[in-house]
Amino acid sequence: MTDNTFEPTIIGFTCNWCSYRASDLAGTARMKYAPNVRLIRLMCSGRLDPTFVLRALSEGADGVMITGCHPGECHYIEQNYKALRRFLLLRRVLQGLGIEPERVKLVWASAAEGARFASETTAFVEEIRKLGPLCWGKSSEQLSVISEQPDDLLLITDNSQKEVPA
Amino acid sequence: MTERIGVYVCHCGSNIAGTVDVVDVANWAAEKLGHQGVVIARDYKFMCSSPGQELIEKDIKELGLTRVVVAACSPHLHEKTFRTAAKNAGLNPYLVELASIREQVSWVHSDKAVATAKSKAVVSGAVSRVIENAPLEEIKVPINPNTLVVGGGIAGIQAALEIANAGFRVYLVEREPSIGGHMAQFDKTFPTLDCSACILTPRMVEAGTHPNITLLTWSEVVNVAGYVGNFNVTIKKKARFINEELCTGCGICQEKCPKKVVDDVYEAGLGYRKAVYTPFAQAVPNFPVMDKENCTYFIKGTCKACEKFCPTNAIDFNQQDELINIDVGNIVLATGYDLFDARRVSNYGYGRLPNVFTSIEFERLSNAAGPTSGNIVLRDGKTVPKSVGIIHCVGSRDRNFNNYCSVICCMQGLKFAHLVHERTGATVYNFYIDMRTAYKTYDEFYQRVLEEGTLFVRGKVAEVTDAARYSNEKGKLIIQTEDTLAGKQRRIPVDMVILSSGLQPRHDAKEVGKMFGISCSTDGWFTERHPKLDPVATMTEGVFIVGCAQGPKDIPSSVAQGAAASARVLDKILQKEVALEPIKATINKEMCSGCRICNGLCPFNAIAFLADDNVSEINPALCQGCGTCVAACPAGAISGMGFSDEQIIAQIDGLLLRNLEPA
Amino acid sequence: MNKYLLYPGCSMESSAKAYMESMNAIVEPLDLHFEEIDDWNCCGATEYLGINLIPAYSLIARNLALAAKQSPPVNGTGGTRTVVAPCSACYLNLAKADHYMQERPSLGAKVNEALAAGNLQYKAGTLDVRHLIDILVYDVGLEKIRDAVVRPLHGLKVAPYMGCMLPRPDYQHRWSDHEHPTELDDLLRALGADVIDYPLTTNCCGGHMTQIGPETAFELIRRLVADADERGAQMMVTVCPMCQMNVDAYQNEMNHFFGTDYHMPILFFTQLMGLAFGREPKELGIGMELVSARNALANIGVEEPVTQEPAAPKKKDEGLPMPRRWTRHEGRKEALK
Amino acid sequence: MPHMTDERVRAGLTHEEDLSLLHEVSMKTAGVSRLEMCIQCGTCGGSCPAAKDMDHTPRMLFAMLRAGMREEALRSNTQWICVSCYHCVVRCPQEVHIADVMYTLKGMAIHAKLYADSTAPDFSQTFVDMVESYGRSFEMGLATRHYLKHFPLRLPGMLPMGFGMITKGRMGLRPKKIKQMDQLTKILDRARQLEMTS
Repeated sequence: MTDNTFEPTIIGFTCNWCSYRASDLAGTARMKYAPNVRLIRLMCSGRLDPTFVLRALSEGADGVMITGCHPGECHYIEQNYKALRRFLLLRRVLQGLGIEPERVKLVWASAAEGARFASETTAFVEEIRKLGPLCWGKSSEQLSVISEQPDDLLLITDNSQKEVPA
Repeated sequence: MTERIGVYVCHCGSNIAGTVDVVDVANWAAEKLGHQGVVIARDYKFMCSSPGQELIEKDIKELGLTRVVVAACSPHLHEKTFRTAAKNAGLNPYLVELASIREQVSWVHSDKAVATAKSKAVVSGAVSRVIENAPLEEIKVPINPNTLVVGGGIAGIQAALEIANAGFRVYLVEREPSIGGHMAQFDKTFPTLDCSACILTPRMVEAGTHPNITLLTWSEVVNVAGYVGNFNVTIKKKARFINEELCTGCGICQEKCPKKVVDDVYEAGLGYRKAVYTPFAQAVPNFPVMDKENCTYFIKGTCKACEKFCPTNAIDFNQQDELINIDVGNIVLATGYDLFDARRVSNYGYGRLPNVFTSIEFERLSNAAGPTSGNIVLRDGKTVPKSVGIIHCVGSRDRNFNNYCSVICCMQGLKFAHLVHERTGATVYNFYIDMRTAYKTYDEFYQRVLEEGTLFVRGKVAEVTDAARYSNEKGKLIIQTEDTLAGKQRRIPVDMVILSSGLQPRHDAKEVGKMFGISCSTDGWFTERHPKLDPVATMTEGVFIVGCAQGPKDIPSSVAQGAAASARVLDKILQKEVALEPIKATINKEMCSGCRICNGLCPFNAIAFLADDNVSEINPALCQGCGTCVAACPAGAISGMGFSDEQIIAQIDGLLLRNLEPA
Repeated sequence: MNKYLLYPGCSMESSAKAYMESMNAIVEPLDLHFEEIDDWNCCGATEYLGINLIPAYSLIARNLALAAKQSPPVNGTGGTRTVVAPCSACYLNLAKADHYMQERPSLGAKVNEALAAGNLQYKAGTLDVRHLIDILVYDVGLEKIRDAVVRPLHGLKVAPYMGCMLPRPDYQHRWSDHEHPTELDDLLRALGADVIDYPLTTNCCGGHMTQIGPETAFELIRRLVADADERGAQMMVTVCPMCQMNVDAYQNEMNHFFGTDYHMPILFFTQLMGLAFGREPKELGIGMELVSARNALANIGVEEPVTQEPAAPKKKDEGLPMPRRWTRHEGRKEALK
Repeated sequence: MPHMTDERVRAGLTHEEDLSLLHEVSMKTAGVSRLEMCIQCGTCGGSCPAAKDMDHTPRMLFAMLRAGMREEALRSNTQWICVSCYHCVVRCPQEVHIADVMYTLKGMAIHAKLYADSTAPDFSQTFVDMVESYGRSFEMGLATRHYLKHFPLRLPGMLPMGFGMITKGRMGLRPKKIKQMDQLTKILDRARQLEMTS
């Protein structure tokens, strides 16, 4: 697998009130974007426990996208600011762990911004693609095993993951 | 591994099946997720149809399913449908999970293999998550039968009257001294040319005298707390400096007041009022308001002419703003629109060239109760124009200003053309980009104006100038445009220009929306729950939007929305109670260390600290379920019902396929 | 002291010498310091862009690259990131290159590839490109200019002519308005001049059409001159060498073409500033104009200052009230007052 | 450009619609042209101070680009009459970069040698030649060369003006040259190569 064909896997955390609806809107409007992001719906970006992000990265995600309401537009008044604080702290922690902090991205998208959601998603996938696979907890040998796997089921049944239990 | 899970993959016709191999997804789930407890995986053409739902109900009963995953559309569309189906079959509705493979997969990706693979991951995530779901019970709360209507324009009046007529109390709050809104400023209404005041005044009077309507004019909502069925609203009743108990509305105070002020609101800056005034003769209520900024007594400390002449001693210079607190179950927002500020289009010269008028100025000019008694004249107050140019799309359909079409301006422009023609016999030009007359009898009105001889020029006007180039242009306003149908630039000299200005969201719409917990679209209008099927409800239960607050619209549509919202409110009131989602946070007192980190995080003050027990406690009635405290608790003592750590971590693992049966 | 890098442009050394001389005369009283970009080249005017895209932008970008190299770091003392262009066409070209190199990164990359052939590079967005009048109104401020006036221009009726390439397309949103900007009006009023309402203030002088389609250009010049004359202006005041050249040098030919007899002098705003600051006409390049401004300047008797009060405004007829004036930068202007 | 079929030529059709034209013009324009967003409202044609001298208003030209009328569009004098006053640009409700599209059309017309009158392209070329020789514009040289070729009859009438400009010191008789002309030449040579390959 060369860098060109590397398909990153990304977990996206979305707010029920804004960004999840933005992704719904992107769907209704049939806007195409990169398929590498799998979404988890939270009631609010403030619900995001930083350990969720670490869990995702350690279980095979190459990047994590956190999305919430624009500052000042939080459905719960101001909880997105708390998400912002945690996000900034989390990036420092990741740096300390030797992980590129750019692997975690925070995006504000209101319920009306389907187009923004789509374009930000695609842009993030490209950023992660440039960074390459996250080799957390995998030795370089195992990585070469991964790279030799035929991508029969594309990004899904990455057999190497089964061989390396968490 | 005791759960028995059913997975149902929806084709949604070809909406999903066109891009996702749904059969493969179902087979894969049965095979690869069997060890997780998937005992049956099916695909079906329309899961949301009755047979589709019956399929699930039957499996629950016959196969003893304990969990259900439906891979279909967004949970915002059909979560309720499938939860109800589960409930009908005797399964707790919160043991159903939706995996969105339409909005998040089939509609946004085109490669079938990729989309199928992603769908599998999404289903896997939902299966892992549903195992961790706990049965929850809806919380039932009683509905307060009172309703708050904010905004006393025609849409708000309509909503208030319908609810009041059904026998329930309505608080109608209006920022201005009188209800009536923009419609009270208009002269005629298109396309029937009914006199606006003639059809509006009876409604205003009815609202003003209705026993079930509490009218609060010159008032603004300053705070909203609570939730559907149980809102607590604080309203600021601004000081009128008039004792409403004593005032008879005789008008002597206005007559005697020596201070003349340009009336920026009702007369759109084209006429004058006094410092103490009722905005217009038919105002409801008929009590005047004292304008503190301009009143001589408030500025200099002397005058009090109004007090001297008032026959009932109703003038009260010591009156203070008053805060009123009310409880209501539902809220209807009818806050209307602001007119686009035409001064921003500087090439049209409004504000610089005296004889360029805005649409609302023209309404006042042609109104018999307006500053010129209905004579259409130039700004000198006497000259009747011989030629008039009406410019459409001012500030609308223009990325420099507002992107959207303001809907009413074409018809408004046609109405002006008719009125000018009828009252002055002047030559009338209408400049348009596209003529939009799409509604019952609207196009017929266009035909009528064509017949009357109005000259139509297709082209967005480039500029209005007083710089004469040729002798025939001296002393005129010159409208320069491309006649796009003739393919030539034209310069048309006229005496008067009317700008058919667009509508835009209220300048404070964003703050108002925030106060009521609803959002605005990118253009700034309040966002409805569903653009087609739920146009008056919002994402916040119990808050409805009507009229131009939701987007530009004409009078019939505003009235229809007012009535529609009242039906929704009455539906809620008559149900007497409302079920709330049980998505709340709870604290496990055994585990709470009493650190109080969570206390300051809650914006709804739902977390209290019990000093005696040295633990914190959450009030479920106040908790809104955002989950911020759950994420923050260092002891892991707070759990979020419906969005627990276990559920989310299981979903992460599932999405990353760490849950598959080992090979 | 305010420090800036100066991109004079070709005209300032030839047809607009008067602009250069008068600009140098006002620099000192306003405590400005201009440092010329070393070895700058022509910006290509409006001609280069129509031939080839990348050479045109590379030509412009060479100046930006030189300027960026020459400018000391801002956080040190005495540094600047601002390039001042007194010519509107130069200002627009420099600003446009900076803007488009950002808007379309592929263009920026190619331009930098070309610059590399000359051992140069420019990162778009590093410099601020501004016009001289922008600096005077928004950095120096009208207050300071008013304070420097020793010979108010009371009684001189001027038509403020901003031209087109200064307020438009306005990539950086610097101007109060695209159609009727007030910067020049305000500045001239600060000098005490009687500024007329000139609706054609941002209309075109004809640009290069005087060279390639004279009939088109003559009509544009006629409109400008005729309207200024109609409104009683004694002279036009400009901020652009091209506008000055077209209205001044081609006025005679235009009169021949239309059989008219206009005599509308046009001076640079810096020349009027110099006069108001007490400098002598010959120090300011006055007299270099082909349509002589001597009669117009007699109104203020430049030899001995006149301090008569302006005539009281005519009482307005009682009619319907007018809406208040509005500009995009209302807030910013308030702050300046 | 696509070829005409015989039957269509016999039927009297004079051109084949070239639907790639709009995209081509858009891509060759600096910045993001937004040309495809035009709603044919006529703001540009209405704003243009020189519209009366144009074959087609800018709006019509854009419609022609959309219709793939390559030859007619490039042969139009519209792009050459444009005075770059940017009135249309700031007023355009769709924010089309009209003035820059005009520059693109000039370049395309020169490359395709499709222009009815050579005055304007020649002037541009003469100007560019001057700049490429000296690094600065040289008004005297430019004016003399240009007027001798295109407006010899205008010269007598202009003599007083030229004389005035020279005596008042507003027109140099000798060109100014920048110091590092070789550097500029290298940059422009490389830029021209890049233009060819893009």
